Amino acid sequence: MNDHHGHAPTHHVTPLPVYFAIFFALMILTGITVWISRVDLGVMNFPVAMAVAIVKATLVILFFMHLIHSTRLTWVVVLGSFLWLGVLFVLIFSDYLTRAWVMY
Amino acid sequence: MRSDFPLFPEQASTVAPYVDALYLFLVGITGLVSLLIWIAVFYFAIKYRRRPENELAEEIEPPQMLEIAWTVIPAIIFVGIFVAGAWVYFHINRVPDDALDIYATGRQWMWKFQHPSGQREINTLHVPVNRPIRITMASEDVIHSLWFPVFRVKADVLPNRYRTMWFEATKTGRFHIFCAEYCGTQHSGMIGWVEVMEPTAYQRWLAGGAEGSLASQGEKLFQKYACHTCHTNEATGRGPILAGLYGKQIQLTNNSRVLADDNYLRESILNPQAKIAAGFQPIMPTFQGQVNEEELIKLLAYIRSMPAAAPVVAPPTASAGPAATQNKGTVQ
Amino acid sequence: MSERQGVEMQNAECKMQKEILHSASPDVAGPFLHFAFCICFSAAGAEMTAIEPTHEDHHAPHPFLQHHFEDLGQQHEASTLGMWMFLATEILFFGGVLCAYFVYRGMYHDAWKAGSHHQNWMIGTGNTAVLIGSSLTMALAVWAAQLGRRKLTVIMLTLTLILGSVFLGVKMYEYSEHIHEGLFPGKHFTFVEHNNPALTPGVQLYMTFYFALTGLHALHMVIGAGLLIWMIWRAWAGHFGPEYYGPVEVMGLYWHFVDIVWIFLFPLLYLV
Amino acid sequence: MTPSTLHDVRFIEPEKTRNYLNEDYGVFSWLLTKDHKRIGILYLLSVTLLFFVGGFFAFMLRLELLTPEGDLLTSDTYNKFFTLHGIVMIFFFLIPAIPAALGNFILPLMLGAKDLAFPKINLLSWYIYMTGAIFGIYVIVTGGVDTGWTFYTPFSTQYSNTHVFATTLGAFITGFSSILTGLNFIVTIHRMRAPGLTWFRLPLFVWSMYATSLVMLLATPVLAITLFLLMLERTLGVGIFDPALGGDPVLYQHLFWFYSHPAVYIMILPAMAVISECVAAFTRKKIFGYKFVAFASLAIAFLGFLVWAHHMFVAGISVYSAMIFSFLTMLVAVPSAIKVFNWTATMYRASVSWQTPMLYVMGFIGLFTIGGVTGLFLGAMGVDVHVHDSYFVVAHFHYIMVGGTVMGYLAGIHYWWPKITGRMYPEWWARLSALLIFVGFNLTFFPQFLVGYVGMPRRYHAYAPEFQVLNVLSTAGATVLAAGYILPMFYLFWSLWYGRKAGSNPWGAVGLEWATSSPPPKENFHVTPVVTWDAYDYPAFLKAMRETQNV
Ligand code: HEA
Ligand code: HEA
Ligand code: HEC
Ligand code: CUA
Ligand SMILES: [Cu+2]
Repeated sequence: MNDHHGHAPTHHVTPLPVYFAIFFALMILTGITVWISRVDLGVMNFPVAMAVAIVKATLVILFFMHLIHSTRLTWVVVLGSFLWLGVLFVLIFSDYLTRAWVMY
Repeated sequence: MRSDFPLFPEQASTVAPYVDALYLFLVGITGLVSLLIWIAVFYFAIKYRRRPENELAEEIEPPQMLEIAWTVIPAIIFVGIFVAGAWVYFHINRVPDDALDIYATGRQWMWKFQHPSGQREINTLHVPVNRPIRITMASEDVIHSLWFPVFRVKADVLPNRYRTMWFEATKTGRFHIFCAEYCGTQHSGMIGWVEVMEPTAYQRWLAGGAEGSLASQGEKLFQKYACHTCHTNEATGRGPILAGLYGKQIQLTNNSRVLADDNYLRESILNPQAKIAAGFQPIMPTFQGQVNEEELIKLLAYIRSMPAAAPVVAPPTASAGPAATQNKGTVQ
Repeated sequence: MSERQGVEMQNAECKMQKEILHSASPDVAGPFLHFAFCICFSAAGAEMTAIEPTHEDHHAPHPFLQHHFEDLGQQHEASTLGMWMFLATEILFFGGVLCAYFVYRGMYHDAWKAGSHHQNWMIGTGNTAVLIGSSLTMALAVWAAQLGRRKLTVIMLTLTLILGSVFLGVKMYEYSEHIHEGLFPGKHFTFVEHNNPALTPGVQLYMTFYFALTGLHALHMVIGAGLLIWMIWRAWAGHFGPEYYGPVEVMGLYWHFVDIVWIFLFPLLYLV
Repeated sequence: MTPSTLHDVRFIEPEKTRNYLNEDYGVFSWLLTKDHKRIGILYLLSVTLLFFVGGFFAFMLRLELLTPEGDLLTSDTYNKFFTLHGIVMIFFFLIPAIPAALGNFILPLMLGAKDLAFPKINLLSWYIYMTGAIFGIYVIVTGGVDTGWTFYTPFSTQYSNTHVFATTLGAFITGFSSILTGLNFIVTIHRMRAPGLTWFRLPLFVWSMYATSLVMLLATPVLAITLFLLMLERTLGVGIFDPALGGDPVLYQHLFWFYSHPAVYIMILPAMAVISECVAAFTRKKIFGYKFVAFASLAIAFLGFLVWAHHMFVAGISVYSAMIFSFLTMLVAVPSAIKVFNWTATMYRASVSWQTPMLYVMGFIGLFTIGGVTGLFLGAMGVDVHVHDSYFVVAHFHYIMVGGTVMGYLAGIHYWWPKITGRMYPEWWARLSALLIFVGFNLTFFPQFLVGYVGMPRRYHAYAPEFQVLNVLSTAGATVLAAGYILPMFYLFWSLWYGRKAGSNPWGAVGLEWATSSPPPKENFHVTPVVTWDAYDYPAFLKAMRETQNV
């Protein structure tokens, strides 16, 4: 349906404190990544670093990019594109990770 | 123009009947359904052609059941096709345990084959009938693809990596070999013949003038390249003991383990720094550019043939690991 | 030629001039590929940010409403949706290289570690902070534009530009160091040298990915900087207000996205 | 802008003399136009031109293959010709053909919009396309390229000494034009629909274009980055995909097919879009199972992303992974089957007209079915091991791309010709050429299935003598086919001046594009349409038409 007709962009204005809070969160998370990389967690180093990066990206997308106040369609676009990226990764790795399997 | 021309390839291997059966099954089922569709299209197009009395089409409510039926039934048929196809594919990839090893090297634009007994040949391959043959192959330059249409098998031949394929010929005779992956100017000239012979004839052919078995040729190279200076049969050598190495799990310095298969041996010789066996220094020089594909095959044949028995103190590398997986087809 | 046609021709020419004016995009020129990229991206940006003051309009309530839209709401939503869609393609664009990166990281695990030792993680951390800071100022610029605070918008956009340039400057410095050390991929960068533990094939691959990934990222930054200059000009000229701030918002989406890419590149390249 | 009633929107035929063609004159009014209709025509001309360039190469290939020996062309020339044939046909003809030419023209009309959401991006996409095409032409003129359209490494990066860089750059650039087209379509479909035009009132053309655009948007960037890495590797001599330098050539294939398999749906979905429109218009019926067909398009777009490695069953991927891909390949065939069944069922108890577009529709259904089911043969791994890279594959994709998409393209051109130009094409000649194309096509490509299964590899300049008979048939067919393709050039051109005047709705079809004059005015509609009816609502439409005529 035409959900768009007849209104000017009366969009949500995010209050300033939110922006600053997110900024500090991002800075702290950056610190955490760096710190984590200095200590040896064995195989866990990499997943942790990625997890932190994902959290940071999520914060940016939700608040700096206003996804949280956006239409459902925008959510679909964002989640959809990560889903597609997931398809690329998962299916390519389905090859690389099973190549060494022995066949009986 | 020739008057006799084949419309179907000869069946000359154990897997060919399976492939053909699957193919004909597919021709049958899809042909049937397609035929029904064309008949329907033409029948409707003629029966309901536009005439003054049917200017206005009749509106019919599509029955939901019909939609579901022609979604689900094809889906079931398709999954059936998948299962059959996968089954045949498995058959094509699962190398029998008692296969005879032959090595193939592809290069622009010829095929080189090496038999374990040392025979080499170019663009022709002699094999015995009724005996599973495993071909281990690599390319010296670009990707090629070894295709035996009468055996219904084909596999891409990759640079810097060993792959295997197998077949068991069921008919004697002379059949085409094609390169099926585009590889440059003379791609269409990268063809040859496979001669399937009676076992006795094959033995006779083998006896004709070889310079000793692959392994013994490999042993000479092992001396020539001075591998033996480091890889001695004593645990005190600078390099790991290679005897009995093949098919074992190897402990590496970075805490992971790898299976010592052809590809691992290949990498160890050409790019020794990539994976370092635990307990050793990364001092082995690279032989990239010195050892060519064919020599590599000989070296590998030699390493594989080294008896595992001699030293009791196994290298720290080859401690655990299941019984030799040597003859199981690894998925490459 | 009939009189009408003559007038028509004049119109066409006049339009062409306007067209040329409008499509002139403030980019840094560079080698061809770079150039093609810039045209493509910034022109796309230009469209979504809907610059064209209408001339052939019959019912325009607002000077920046394009003739084929019904109203500003529709136009705003179209341009933000367009930018999100564009970012979706960007995700897959970077995703492709990242995928290759991960495959080789799996294959050459040790080399990746060795390679990352060529990076100075402290510089990397500092630069990450700079970029996150620029994201903050960008967000604030959108905020200011939404409230119609012209000066603040200009200031925030300018700050964003400055921080972005600092980031690029530091990157430049890092590149020059690497090139100095002979780590830039090239013909000399061959397999035969692999007995040099600093440059095994794995490390070479790592460096290749380093330059490909950061290079693409920097290219996006350069384009972003071009768009920023233009936004600053528009904000200065007072184009934006609570009614119409789409261009700043869309610019922000782009800028934050580039930031997100870096958020991933930083641990992947510096902190392996 | 007062919304009009159902009545006047659909039957009004304003005797306006001004339309998008005579609104402005001069070269620049075309080269700088932002009117989607004119851009559509720019695309139409350029893709058709490149079709004939690609066709020329095809014709030379067939001539060479008349005899087993490589006598007409040298092997290098032959290799360049099939490469250029593939590249021109795929990147410069088939991918933009229906979406960018017909889609551009028709989509906004169908939506009741004045233009696409981003008219300047639309024009830009044509310029990007032309830039890419110029690289293509440059390559053709300066000596060609011989990697095959798939650019497999390491041949393309280390061994080929032809113009690989310029070609990949051309393909890379064109990629951005399809990204921008896709982006434009999606935003337009979401944001620019006429009042009352809900999702389930959209013509299936729009659904299919939407699905196509999704694929363009999400697959093309991966091709771009892959070609970018390839160019990097070729110029800098690094080893991203080169095994001699530590890279993995199979990874290249993964990334390439991640784009190129979905790309085959970029090629077929728009043809399906045209077919849906034509089936409805020439049977005067609502498409059977409208919603199923609509969702089938989306299902194809999504599932199409999950099957790419079926091109790599013998390339050295893991057996287990191959199984997953084979399974998913079977799933992606289901929505195609749904479409075929529904089109066929639409003809049941219909009022079938035998005009040219409908002939193409019947051709499409027949040939696409053959092409599609042979795709199942290829998806069944056991058979693919044997027929991979043989003429069986060549036959498969020509059945779909030529028998399917090119037929769809021609159907669309004939169907919308009166709307685009305001003139009718000559029916008799059009039917003749449709017949020639159908016969010539089957004669060309059916023998290739046989010769492929017997064992003839593709990309072979010279072949074993026992394959000759089938190849002669194929070459003979190509000659007939060529005649069939050249014919429309003449009669369509002729019709621009001498064709019968069309009127706004010559087929009596439903759809907003028929509710405006032919050719349409510059901003598409004289009054903004308000939609109160479903797509293909023929009964109501025809009843209303009779009433208006009686009044
Ligand atoms: C428009 C282009 C297009 C389309 C739509 C398709 C559609 C399909 N393709 Fe095709 N394909 C190509 C273009 C296309 N292909 C090209 C260009 C290549 C070669 C590339 C190269 O190497 O150069 C190729 C190669 C190719 C391969 C690799 C072959 C090889 O190299 O070894 C495979 C393997 O699975 C495959 C499968 C399929 C399948 C399963 C479909 C399915 O989507 C088809 C689905 C349709 C149907 C199934 C028909 C309708 C169904 C019915 C009427 C139901 C009735 C049937 C039953 C109930 C049994 N294709
Ligand atoms: C849209 C895609 C498309 C289209 C429309 C076509 C159309 C045709 N193709 Fe194409 N083809 C491909 C896509 C396409 N092809 C691809 C992707 C490949 C794989 C490439 C690769 O391996 O890399 C391929 C490969 C391919 C081969 C295999 C080459 C090989 O592997 O060695 C052959 C062989 O017969 C062939 C033939 C034809 C023919 C006869 C037509 C006919 O339908 C064309 C008919 C049109 C004409 C004939 C034009 C008419 C005009 C003229 C004839 C005037 C010309 C002037 C003079 C003769 C002076 N094609
Ligand atoms: C300078 C001494 C030296 C020479 C000469 C040498 N090697 Fe090695 N080789 C080593 C050492 C040390 C290792 C263990 C460290 C490693 O994995 O790189 C090794 C490992 C190997 C391995 C892997 C074994 C395992 O347990 O992981 C193989 C296979 C091998 N060498 C074969 C050869 C062959 C074949 C040659 C001759 C062409 C050769 N080597 C020459 C020192 C040498
Ligand atoms: Cu070797 Cu083709
Ligand atoms: Cu495919």
